[in-house]
Amino acid sequence: MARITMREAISQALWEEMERDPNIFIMGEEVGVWGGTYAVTKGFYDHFGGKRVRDTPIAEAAIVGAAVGAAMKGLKPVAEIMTINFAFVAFEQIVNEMPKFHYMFGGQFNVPVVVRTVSGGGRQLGATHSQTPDAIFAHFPGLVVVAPGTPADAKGMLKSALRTKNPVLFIEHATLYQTRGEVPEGDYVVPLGKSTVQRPGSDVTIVTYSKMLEISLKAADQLAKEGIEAEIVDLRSLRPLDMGPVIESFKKTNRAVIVEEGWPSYGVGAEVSARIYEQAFDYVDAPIKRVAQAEVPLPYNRTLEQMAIPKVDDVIKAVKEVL
Amino acid sequence: MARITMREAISQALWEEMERDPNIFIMGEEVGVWGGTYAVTKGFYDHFGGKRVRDTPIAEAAIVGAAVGAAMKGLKPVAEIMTINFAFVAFEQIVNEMPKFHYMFGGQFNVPVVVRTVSGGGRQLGATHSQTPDAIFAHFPGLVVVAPGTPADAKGMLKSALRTKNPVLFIEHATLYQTRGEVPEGDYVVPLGKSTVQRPGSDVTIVTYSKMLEISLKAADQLAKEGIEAEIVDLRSLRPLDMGPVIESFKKTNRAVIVEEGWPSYGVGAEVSARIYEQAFDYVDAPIKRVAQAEVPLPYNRTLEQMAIPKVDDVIKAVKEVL
Amino acid sequence: MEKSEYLDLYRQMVVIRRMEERSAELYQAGKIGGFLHLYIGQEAVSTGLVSARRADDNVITAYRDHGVAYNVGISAGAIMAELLGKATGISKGKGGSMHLADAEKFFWGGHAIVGAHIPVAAGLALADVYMENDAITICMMGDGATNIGFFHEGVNMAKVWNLPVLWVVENNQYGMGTAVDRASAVSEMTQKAAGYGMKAERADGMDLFNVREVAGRMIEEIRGGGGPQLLEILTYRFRGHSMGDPERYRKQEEVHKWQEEDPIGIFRKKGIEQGLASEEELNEQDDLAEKEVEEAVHFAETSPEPAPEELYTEVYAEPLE
Amino acid sequence: MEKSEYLDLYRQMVVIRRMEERSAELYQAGKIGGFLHLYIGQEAVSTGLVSARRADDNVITAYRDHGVAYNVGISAGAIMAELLGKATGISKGKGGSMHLADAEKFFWGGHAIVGAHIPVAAGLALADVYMENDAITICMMGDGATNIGFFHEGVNMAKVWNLPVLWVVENNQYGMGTAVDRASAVSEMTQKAAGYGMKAERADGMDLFNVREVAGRMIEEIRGGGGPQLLEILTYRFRGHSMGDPERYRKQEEVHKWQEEDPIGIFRKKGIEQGLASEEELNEQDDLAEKEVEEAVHFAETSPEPAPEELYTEVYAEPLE
Ligand SMILES: Cc1ncc(C[n+]2csc(CCOP(=O)(O)OP(=O)(O)O)c2C)c(N)n1
Ligand SMILES: Cc1ncc(C[n+]2csc(CCOP(=O)(O)OP(=O)(O)O)c2C)c(N)n1
Ligand SMILES: [Mg+2]
Ligand SMILES: [Mg+2]
Repeated sequence: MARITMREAISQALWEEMERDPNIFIMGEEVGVWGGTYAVTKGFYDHFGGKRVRDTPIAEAAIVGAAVGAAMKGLKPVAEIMTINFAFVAFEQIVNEMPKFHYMFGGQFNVPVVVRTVSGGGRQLGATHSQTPDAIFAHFPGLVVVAPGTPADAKGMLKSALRTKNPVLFIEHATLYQTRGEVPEGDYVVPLGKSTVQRPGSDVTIVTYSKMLEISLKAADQLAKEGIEAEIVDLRSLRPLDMGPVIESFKKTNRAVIVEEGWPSYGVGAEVSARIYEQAFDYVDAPIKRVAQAEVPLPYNRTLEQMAIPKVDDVIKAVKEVL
Repeated sequence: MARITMREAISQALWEEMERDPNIFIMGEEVGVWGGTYAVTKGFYDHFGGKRVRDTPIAEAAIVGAAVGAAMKGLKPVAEIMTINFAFVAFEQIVNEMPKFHYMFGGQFNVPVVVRTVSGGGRQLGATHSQTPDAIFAHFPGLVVVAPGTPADAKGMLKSALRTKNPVLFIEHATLYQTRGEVPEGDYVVPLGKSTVQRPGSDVTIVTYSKMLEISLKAADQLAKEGIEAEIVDLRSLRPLDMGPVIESFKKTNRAVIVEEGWPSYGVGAEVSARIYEQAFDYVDAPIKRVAQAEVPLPYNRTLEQMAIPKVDDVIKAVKEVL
Repeated sequence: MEKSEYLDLYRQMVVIRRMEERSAELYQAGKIGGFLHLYIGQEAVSTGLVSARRADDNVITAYRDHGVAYNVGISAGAIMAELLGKATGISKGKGGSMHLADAEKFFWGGHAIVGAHIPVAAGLALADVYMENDAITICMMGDGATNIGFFHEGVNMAKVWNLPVLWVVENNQYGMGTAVDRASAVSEMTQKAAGYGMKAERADGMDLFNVREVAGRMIEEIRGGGGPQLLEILTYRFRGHSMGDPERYRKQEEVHKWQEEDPIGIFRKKGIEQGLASEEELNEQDDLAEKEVEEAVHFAETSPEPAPEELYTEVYAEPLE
Repeated sequence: MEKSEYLDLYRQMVVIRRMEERSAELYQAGKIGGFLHLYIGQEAVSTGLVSARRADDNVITAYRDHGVAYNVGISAGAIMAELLGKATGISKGKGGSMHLADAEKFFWGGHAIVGAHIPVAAGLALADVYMENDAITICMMGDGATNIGFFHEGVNMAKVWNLPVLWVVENNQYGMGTAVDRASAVSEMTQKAAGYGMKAERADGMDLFNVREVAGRMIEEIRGGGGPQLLEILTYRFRGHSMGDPERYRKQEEVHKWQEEDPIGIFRKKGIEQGLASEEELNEQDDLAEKEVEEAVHFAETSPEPAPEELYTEVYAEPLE
């Protein structure tokens, strides 16, 4: 198994699947000649050509809309939306077309579009460019919303996304591309809609996903030094939301902290918290805590921005409060 | 006090405020000559003229975007978005402009736009036209999101919205326009961001808002016949979310059911549930229940659609389960 | 035009007219719910247009879709059943009036969000190019839809990629209650094409012959690789935007003036003049159409409601693990 | 042009150039974060344009906003401080490079979502009409921005309502790495105006005199009630799209060719030719500019960081009860 970056893992999954399935093509801003603004599709244009790697106008609604149309006719388009903030510009297409058409037309056709996009703050891009609004997309039935936190999951889940008939919003994280991890070579597939335990532990359950997995793992390491063993459940998918491993862990630890990067109100933590209480009420020993972003638009200034985003210490503090 | 419909109450608030403040103007599709697709602005065009009641092209992004620009220069635009489903087309403007500009430009100017829109299903309009996605808008700090459930609140809160410097998403409900209630005449103002008890009770707390207030009140009436007294807290605002009356009620009843029309996942019930546990953990006697829409795109067929939307019986059943 | 085709197209228009009239009644009777957008007055547009396509050319349109749905070959029964929300409806009763589609007939809907189907149409065309089919895509839209950003993005993309799309603007003079020049910077839809360096033409939507001829010519050019073109079809809806339109925005005289230009009457008259059919033959088609619609209504009314489980099926195209 | 104004405009361009060069250094040194979009090569565009406005004419632009921010009258210090995220920045350190604005100077930003400020500009103009001011609105955008739906909606609305807007497309040949004709159906931005029945002109963005003259004329016509117009300004960015652009999409020769058309050099040369200033006088302006920028950098570097509480202020414009 090679130790590669998240960028390489995503790139590899895309490349291998494009080699396998001639119906897969990529469209988006700067995916071709530029090689992708996060360099994920570097080399793709030269290898696969302009037919399968299509630079588009700056027109997010058309990028996703056209992908929907192509998918209806049987192709497998990967629509790249440079960041999730620009997904707002294609919101109609993502939440009102991708997840609706199969149902609304009585199952006559599928819309197997994969929208790849990039979430997360912390790069001093200001209020409009720094959001982690993953939860709002997961509000819509019919859509599959995933956000892997490790290179292996990124590869395996992107492969699944590229093979399913369902529409998928595949959320990467802007500051995880350099993160390294062991990634199985070749045909490695991770199912969509399955949470998993990323670190075993017995004292408290930390539920998290994407970038905050990294933060939570660091927090768990520090906590371990104080003898506190946190079990970390990585949601990986926000819809469908697989509570299985969460509940199983919680029934063991009886305490939970939910860590997400986005705003708490109407966010991921709220849903997970509500479900834990619904599904494991009798196992609750302490109020569940949520760790999330300050409820402000993210500022440009580095210090202020960092204050707003959950950090290792915030997780440690929350864990100690539930113990 | 007159007994008038929700439609009349909203219309009255708009009319009175437009008479008071010459900087208020309305723009939107069919607000003028047609008189508003829900007849809320009937007669406005003739009275206030085309300068203050502006029919627009079908261009939701421009409707809200232009309202933002006009607001930055000191006007008070009311941008009407025919239904909340079309607010997706102006999503960038509503969540990335209205709530961000004041903060992002260091407080240099305000964006006191009121976006009036119409939420809710149950009218056989199919998957793209029947949504109640109120919660996703409330995810964004900087925005005020309100959804009154009675004619009096609609009037009083719209007046507040028309007087605040903050941007407001004012959500009406498609099937409440004919609902009647006592509405104070003249200068009646209800603050934004304040929940309220709409029905006193001691056995269980029902937390709800908008159309589901009507359903919950009916459920409470039936429950009362069986000797169960439900206290109903109407959130009225989703952001800021005022938990005061909810917690106060819950500390008395120790049991809660949250009723919303939209999908449960990442919805209003999740947030309210999480907060009750956070703020009143020691008072919980039974798992809190959520009543919400089936997790499917809404179908056209009347019977199927009605199955999907919460009904009086669903509320009654949930209440009995928490007792 | 061959006689048989003439008669067929005539009958199609009459079927649409009767279907719409019956739908209005069924709506009033509470048997159809939601919004109902009638096509009365515009029959020659979709009938002429679709008659010019090859069977595998894609068609996609907005919510005013009953006519075109019939023209592409969906049976009147499957349409009426959908309007009544029945299991036998073309979208199984889940879509309703605004969401008719038939993938087998290359008809991709029926779309209720104004203009949102325009980029989708670009995608349909892209797929054909990708798969090296020489099918083209016909995307119909209203005049009002040309003002939304989706129009701009879809049309621009199609031109940049030289996609085989015939953009058809059904200019019926109003988007709901808003007259074209109150919402659009230019009142001639053809002028919009100039901003995309795209060829454009105009046809008389009250004259099926004209629609068919112009569309046919454009489709051939597009199929030949000439890139997208825009066709503006002048027409008029004789009824309100949807049921319950107070129609404060136009005068009854205007409506009457247009009603005199009835597309069915014009087609009938021209056909007789050109010796394509006799009065009797056309009356016979009227009867056939009448019968077809009555059977469709009967089929729809006697069809079963969808099973309750249908609420939960087809949310996803394949099971989530 | 008066000599004093000539010298002032010259100095403005040099200040912008130096500011951008210093910003690039500060970015490399890690003192500026986020994205940094330099205006080097395009200085004559905003300098000429803004010199043609009345002080209360609105200006709004995209994220490539340092130049225009300086032209409208924001001090180099307040700009540099914003780039460094300081409390003394024009947006208090909360906005950063892409979000400069100064409401007092009728400069409304600095907007980072491509094209989203275009409808906002229509709203600014609408407000002036509403309040019966005869100010106009100058809305600058990149060539790439003309392909997004917001452009279409904003420009169409402004034309329908006859709003006083000068739409300015800074055609610097690329939107990030995408050449104009790979993204736009038409390669001349002026042609887009045809789709809105709008007057359009072109100016040479390397020649401040030309920009100023054409813009000045258009602004007068617009202020006179003639409705919106579109001005395409041909220009070129000498640096990458933002810091860290691999620039795989263009050849170095192309860049060099354009660099020979340096807008500052051209303005300098023409000024001397026309006897507006001597070499020495211009060198003096160079020194003044240099000094101004160095002071600005010093001011920015020695300015305080925002107080931590600032994270939570200005989320709402007035307290929520
Ligand atoms: C994005 C969006 N905005 C608004 C509406 C409401 N609406 C439905 S039809 C319509 C008018 C469309 O006019 P036009 O495109 O001319 O088509 P016509 O009805 O005349 O066939 C409007 C505004 C919608 N469905 N979608
Ligand atoms: C809606 C949206 N999509 C994508 C981006 C990413 N992006 C930033 S600048 C840019 C290119 C814009 O090109 P152009 O309008 O020509 O302006 P220029 O950079 O050349 O000044 C892109 C694609 C964005 N900021 N907003
Ligand atoms: Mg129309
Ligand atoms: Mg450019």
